[in-house]
Amino acid sequence: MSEMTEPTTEFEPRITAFVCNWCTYTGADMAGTSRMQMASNVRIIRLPCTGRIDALFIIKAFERGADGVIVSGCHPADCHYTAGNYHARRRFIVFRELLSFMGISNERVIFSWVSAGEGAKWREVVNETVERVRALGPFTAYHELASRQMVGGAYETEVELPDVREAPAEAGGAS
Amino acid sequence: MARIGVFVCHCGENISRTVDCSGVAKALADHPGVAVSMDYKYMCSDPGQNLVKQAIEEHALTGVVVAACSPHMHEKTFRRAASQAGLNPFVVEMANVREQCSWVHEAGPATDAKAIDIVRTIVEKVKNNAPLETVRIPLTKRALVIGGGIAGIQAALDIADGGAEVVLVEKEPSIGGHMSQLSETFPTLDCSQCILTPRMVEVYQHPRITLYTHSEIEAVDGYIGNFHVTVRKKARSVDERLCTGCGDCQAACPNRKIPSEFDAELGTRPAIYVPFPQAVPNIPVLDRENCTLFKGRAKGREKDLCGKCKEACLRSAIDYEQQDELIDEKVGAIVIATGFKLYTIGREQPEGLSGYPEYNYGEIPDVISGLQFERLASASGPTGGRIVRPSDGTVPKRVVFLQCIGSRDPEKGISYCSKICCMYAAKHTMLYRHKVHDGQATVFYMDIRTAGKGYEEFVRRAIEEDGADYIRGRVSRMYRDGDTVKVVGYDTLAGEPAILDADMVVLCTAIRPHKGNKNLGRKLSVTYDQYGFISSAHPKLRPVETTTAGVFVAGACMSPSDIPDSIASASAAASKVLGMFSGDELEREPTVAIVNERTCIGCFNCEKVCPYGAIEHIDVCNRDNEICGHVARVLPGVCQGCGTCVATCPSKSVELQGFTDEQIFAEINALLTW
Amino acid sequence: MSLAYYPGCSLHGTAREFDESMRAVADALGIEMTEIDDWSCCGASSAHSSNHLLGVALAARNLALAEAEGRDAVVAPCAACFSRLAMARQEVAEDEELAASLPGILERPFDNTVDVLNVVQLLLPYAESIRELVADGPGFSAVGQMKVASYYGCLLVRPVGVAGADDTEVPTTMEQVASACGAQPVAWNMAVECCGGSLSMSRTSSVVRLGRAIIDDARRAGADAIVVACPMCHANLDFRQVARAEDGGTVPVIYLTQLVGLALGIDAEKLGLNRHFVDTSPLLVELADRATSAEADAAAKAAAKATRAGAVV
Amino acid sequence: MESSTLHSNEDDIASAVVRHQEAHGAPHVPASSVRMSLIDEVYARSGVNVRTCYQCGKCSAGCPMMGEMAVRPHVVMHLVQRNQRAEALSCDGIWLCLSCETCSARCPKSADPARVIDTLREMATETNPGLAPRAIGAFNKTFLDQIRSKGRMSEVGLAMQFNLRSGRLLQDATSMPALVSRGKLKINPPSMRDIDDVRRIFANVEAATRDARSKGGYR
Repeated sequence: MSEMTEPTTEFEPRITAFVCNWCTYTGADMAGTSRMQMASNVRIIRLPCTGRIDALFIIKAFERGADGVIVSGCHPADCHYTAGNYHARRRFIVFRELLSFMGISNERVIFSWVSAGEGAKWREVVNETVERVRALGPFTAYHELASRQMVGGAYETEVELPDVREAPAEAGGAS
Repeated sequence: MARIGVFVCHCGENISRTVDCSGVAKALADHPGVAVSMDYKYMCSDPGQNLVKQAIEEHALTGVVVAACSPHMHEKTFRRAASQAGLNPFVVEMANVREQCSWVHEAGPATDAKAIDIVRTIVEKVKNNAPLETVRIPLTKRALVIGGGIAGIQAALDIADGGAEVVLVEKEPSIGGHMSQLSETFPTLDCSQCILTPRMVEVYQHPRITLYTHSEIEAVDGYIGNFHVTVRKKARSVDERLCTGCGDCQAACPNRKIPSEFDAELGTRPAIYVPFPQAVPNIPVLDRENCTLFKGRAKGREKDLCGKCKEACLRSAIDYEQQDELIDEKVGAIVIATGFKLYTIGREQPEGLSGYPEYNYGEIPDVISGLQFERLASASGPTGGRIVRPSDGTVPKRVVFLQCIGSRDPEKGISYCSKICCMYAAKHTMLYRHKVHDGQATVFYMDIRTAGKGYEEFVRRAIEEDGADYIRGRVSRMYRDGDTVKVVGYDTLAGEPAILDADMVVLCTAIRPHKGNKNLGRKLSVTYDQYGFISSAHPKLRPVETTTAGVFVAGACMSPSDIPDSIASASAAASKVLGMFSGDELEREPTVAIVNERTCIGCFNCEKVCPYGAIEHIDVCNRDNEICGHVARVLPGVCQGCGTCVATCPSKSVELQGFTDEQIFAEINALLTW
Repeated sequence: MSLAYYPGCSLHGTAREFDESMRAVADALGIEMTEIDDWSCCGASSAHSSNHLLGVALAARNLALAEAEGRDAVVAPCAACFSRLAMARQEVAEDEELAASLPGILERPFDNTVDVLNVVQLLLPYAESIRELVADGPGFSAVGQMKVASYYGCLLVRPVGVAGADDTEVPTTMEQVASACGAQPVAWNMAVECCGGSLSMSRTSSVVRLGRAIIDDARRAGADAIVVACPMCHANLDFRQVARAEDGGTVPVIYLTQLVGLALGIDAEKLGLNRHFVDTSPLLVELADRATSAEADAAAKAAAKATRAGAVV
Repeated sequence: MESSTLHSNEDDIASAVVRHQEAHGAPHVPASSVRMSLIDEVYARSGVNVRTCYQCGKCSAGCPMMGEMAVRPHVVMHLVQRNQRAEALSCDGIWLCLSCETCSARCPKSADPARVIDTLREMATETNPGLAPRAIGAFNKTFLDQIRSKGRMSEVGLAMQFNLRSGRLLQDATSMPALVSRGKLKINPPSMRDIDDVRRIFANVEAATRDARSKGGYR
């Protein structure tokens, strides 16, 4: 059976995916209706359009412990809002340089186009990203920052933050 | 404190087969802010929805999260149920644990953990959801129809019959469009004038239709429900209120040799003219370019050289001083129905197209276009319906028709098929046979396309009963040979050359959109394709809507269409307009952007990225009421909620309701708290 | 504009008169052209039919030679040579791989900077000066009476984008030069129909059939002569027609350069007009008569007008 | 990933053709070990995508030699589309073609029949020079031999050799005197000096063609 059910001694990366509602989210749904099995490391956050994705979301994801981020939306010219994906593309070309400056390697952020009909392609993006980030290992650069941030941080959330995760040996995941 | 209800669905066993639904419900029960958390076999069933309603009342819930299928499936269902229980629908969200979790993973701790994460994310988001009211924008229940061909006429009549007012603007002196130039129409061969003229009169007499002919659209701004249109009513030099259409002025006009546009340059008309007998309105127009008096004035002569029409008019309706008039109209919806024009094979072509040098660029007198043949065959035509050769007026005994002239010819710049030529060519062979019994019609074709109702039978009748001779192959060259035309073609089925001497050749030239579509598209921010046809919002599912809300499209300005297509798309556009006008106000999803006008610095980056032009400039006044700056404001009616402006705003002054930064950060934080 | 001259193989043999009249007209109009030193055959249709690259290479060698001599353009009177040189030039311009490999094949540098002109393209800019020179000449010249059918054939107007003609089906450049000479172009239908070109030897029957259709149409259009600008067209319309004279009348076929030469007053002998198979001398005599009678009519009419004006006063 | 060298060149070539075609918008060609289809070989050699031809017959209608051809230009195009290699390379249509470009000038689909026929002639000469009708084959061979031997073509030499090779010993002999009297028969026209330069071009072209054929995958 797939490697997911092996004993989780291996590092299980945590991936956040920012996807557009009209194309990639619907593509992910289509992968569901076709019962396409894929890695379960990815958590999807739905936005109306990739144009809506602020670069801060990606950095916040890494700050809060993500090991990899996927950004995926409509193919050029398919955007439901005609031009949202073009603005996103332009914005993220510039953002990539900023990433390395902020200590996040470009390998950890994956940009892709997945249309509403490309369920198979979404599975590929998920599985490939999980394998690629697994090879890169956990992203620990921001962990201390994250814990300090929570205590006096701007974004107070009512959730009590359990202790910060140890090194990769103790795999996260279980609730 | 938030009081959120979490409802985990089994979906029969679609979810519960790989996700421990009760475990997820239990896990969420003690999540801060969750007032009640339960699971049930079929949440979307009536009992399931009643569970939600009871929980809302019992626990005075401030938010609901249904962990089940994709929001695209049942978000509307649960939002409607919640609003029936008195809860604002926009604090209800779906957590997608079926398509994006149970269906794509095997049972196991990782899958359960993912399900819990998904639900927790949406719970955190809902905590930050604000109750929203649907956006209501005022609506002017008047529609503007641009173009008075059969599509424009049909749309105007349908909308007006539906109770709304219509402003119909037509560039030519009379409505009727190309259909009024036709003799008979396929596949029924009923006379075009007989089925069109009543509709034209109906438009003229309709109490709710305001008709502007000899007029064009000067400018359009505003947005759905609130368009502000400026119509340029070009000077007719005739006072419409006084003129009775008696025709004395036309009879008196000495300058009668002007080629008639209506007769496709086959006939002539006087300087002051009504294009055709059944014109609506039956009020002449003075063609100032060709009128001797105006040409004299243009050259600066003080004494007018003519004035015969004015003298002949007993009601002194002729007014040489009449100027163009700019009229403002407020409308709620616009239907573009600007129709088509025909490709000509001549030397001068708009860029990207080329003519037919191999057919001598159409400089052979007896080589005419399909529309010119229609005029010859039409009773109101220049020859009174007699099919004769334009060169010497004799009756042609051998007429050759050439299909696909321009169409399906990428080398000439047009690769599409114009759809109507196969049918009207067959019709022409019939009309010709009915009028010239011993005449022989030959048609050079590649593939005959007759997909409409009764179309195939119609063409077969032309071949089998009326004896049209169909040759499969294209013509390589045509040249004048004495007073006949040598047609050098080939018969690919017989494998033999087909070189004919024709008395007259009719070219079935391609349908082209009007040049005006381009700047009309710019005025209405409507897109058009590489040929200039107006693009619809979705070619299959939203054919008569455009990407601009409130602007619809009908007839041949979208793509080559025959009369049934034009009527169908016109009525479809009309039904869309009437649907829009059904309420007193326009209701729109509230997921629109809102500008915080206190922090907005007026850089208008948002305006640059907004694909819909939904940003408005608002004056900001200081204490002594002088304008000291501008800030942005989002027009709720036009904004479609894409959120690009939110991510672009340098001062974070714009928020997209339903997807605010608060909500997104809450989701991120919920996902990655340990 | 420094011009190279590429005569091609036929201008030393069967098309001598084209070469002679070309040089005479060039001198008269002050056009300097220098023959490319050690030029070679362009390969015509046999080369590109058997190997496309060979066709390009043989033609390109001559372009490379002209380039080495620092020429701006090369004039190729023979339409076939013109077409091969122009085709080579265009293919090299559009295909980088070919442009990179060709110098190796030619074993000489080649940057494809030389332009290619046919006779019509050469003479067109001089049409005004020809018109002025003709105006100084005798008022009613023989050429002024000549009705000419301009025959382009195929390679002066096609392939599209290579031949650089003003129109592929309804060209007017030769008519412009002819009317500058005072001749009267006639409207006819076979201006761009092919004369049979390369099959002249291997399938003469076809060439005669094609030539016959062209000659008949010229006669139907009332042309006194057909003007050509290609030795193959000339051979197929002049030499091949006479060989089968019995099946219909013939029409004198002259080169455009000979027409311009006549208009400029250069004597027929020097232009090689006596080398044609269809004898041109009877035509020249008849045109001279027409000119004199036209002159006489004009004089008579002028006199009559003067008397009528005299009578009125 | 560096592609393994054991790769047969079929796949490289086919993918090269595919990349080339996709760049030019032509349909995708499945890589297969079967010999390259005629339509793909014509594409690889000339860049013309014969699939665009929709058999409208306009080329045959305007072809000056159509009346004398058994297989006319649009049928030649169809043979290429139907992968009828033997028929296409042995038909008379490709040899009676005058290369007058009328067909390609008027073709509505830029299927360039003239270039396709020229390519088929080249392929026919490569597979078997005997395929050409005797007189036309003789003319072309004599013409090229003249250039190879003298750098320039002398009409007298061409006529004599052609007559010998084509077996029409006395063709145009009767007009010999008329040609001489008009000074049109130059027995020895000015000859070229560096004839080897031309011969080397012939050799280099042959070499370049061989390696193009192997690289392009059409044998």
